[in-house]
Amino acid sequence: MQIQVRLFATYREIVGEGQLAWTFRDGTTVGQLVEAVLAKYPRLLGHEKSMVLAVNHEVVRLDVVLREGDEVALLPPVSGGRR
Amino acid sequence: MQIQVRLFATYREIVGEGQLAWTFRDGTTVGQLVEAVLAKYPRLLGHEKSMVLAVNHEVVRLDVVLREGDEVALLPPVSGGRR
Amino acid sequence: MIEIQRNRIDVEAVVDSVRRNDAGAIVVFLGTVRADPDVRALDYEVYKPMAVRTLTELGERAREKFGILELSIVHRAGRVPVGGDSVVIACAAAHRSEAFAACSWVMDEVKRIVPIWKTEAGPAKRRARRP
Amino acid sequence: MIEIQRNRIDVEAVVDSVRRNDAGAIVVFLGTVRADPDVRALDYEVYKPMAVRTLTELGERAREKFGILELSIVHRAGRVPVGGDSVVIACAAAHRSEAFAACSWVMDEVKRIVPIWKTEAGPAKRRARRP
Repeated sequence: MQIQVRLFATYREIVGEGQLAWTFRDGTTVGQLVEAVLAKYPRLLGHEKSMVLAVNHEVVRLDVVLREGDEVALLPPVSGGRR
Repeated sequence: MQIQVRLFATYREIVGEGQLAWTFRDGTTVGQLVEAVLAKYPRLLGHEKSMVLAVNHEVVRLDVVLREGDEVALLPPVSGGRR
Repeated sequence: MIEIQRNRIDVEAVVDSVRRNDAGAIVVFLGTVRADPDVRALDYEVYKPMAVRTLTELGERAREKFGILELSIVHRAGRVPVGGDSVVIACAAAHRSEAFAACSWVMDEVKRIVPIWKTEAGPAKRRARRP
Repeated sequence: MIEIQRNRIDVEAVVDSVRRNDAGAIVVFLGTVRADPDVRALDYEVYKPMAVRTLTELGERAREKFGILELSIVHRAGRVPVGGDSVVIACAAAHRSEAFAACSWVMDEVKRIVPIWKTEAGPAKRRARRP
């Protein structure tokens, strides 16, 4: 199945692109997708602890199973400075 | 000495005027002025407990001694409603 | 900017009056005349020289107390119809927590110590609004 | 009104978007780009559909949590120069304590969960701003 992967801010800069179209086999989870992305872009390693994952614009946990056409976003922390 | 007396809101409505020019003898205090106003306008009686007094636009206590040309204001509470 | 005025308050002008390059946050409070079955407008009676003096002192105290950079207060005198702004306060600070705290504190103080009284103007009756 | 936009924010329009006759208080927050020796502007990167969705949900949660009447949030995307407004939040309520609490809470949540990232744009360097 085809999955859109979106990368933002630091992650986009590390990978060099903000949008990737990847093919995964049915039953792939968000966690497995993240592992595949980290394997292909090892400079992202270490970032996975603070990474927030969203599927179709909603924050999800790593065990969510992906479906054809899903948009998965890898979001760096949005810490916006002092109150 | 000549003193300007200013009245606002409820007090102005009770007295029927917002500004009075009164003559007092030297050494008169704010408290004595208030007593004189209450004696002349007995419908103000009962209001003196919540009355705030200002001389020349500054809140003062009753023992302040007045001086020629002072403007004395009798201020109802300014309770302005719910937060 | 400290003003007591009979005409409509220009909100954008009040906001612009506190803008500074070293401010990262501006908090604005607008007190508006709320609709009520018996109320068409509020009449504000102001002891103007004392109100201006008290508002100016409030601004100075807010700067000391909260470390804010700029503060403006504009209050209406006279009749303000339902929906109109009776007071606008704008406060600029380096960071937002000070700006929120200062703006809220100033409005409480305006209600507590500034010599301004309001009376409801309704279709038929006219009475002092209860606290 | 929930908007992510590249052009300048019209503050008066945001305020007007929350006006209601049953509101007695409007609190507005403006987040502005603060001057810094190395900063000429901030660049805001926004995951727009998720940001709009998250902001809309924040508005609904603020209504439930604080009982406010109206809420608008407008955030810039792209480059905002020093002195410019990067975000404007306006909140209307019957009374001011709810309006202040809701506006402050919403801004904290915007910083915490809305997918918007900022980068400093300086005369020479360009780096992520530290939290």
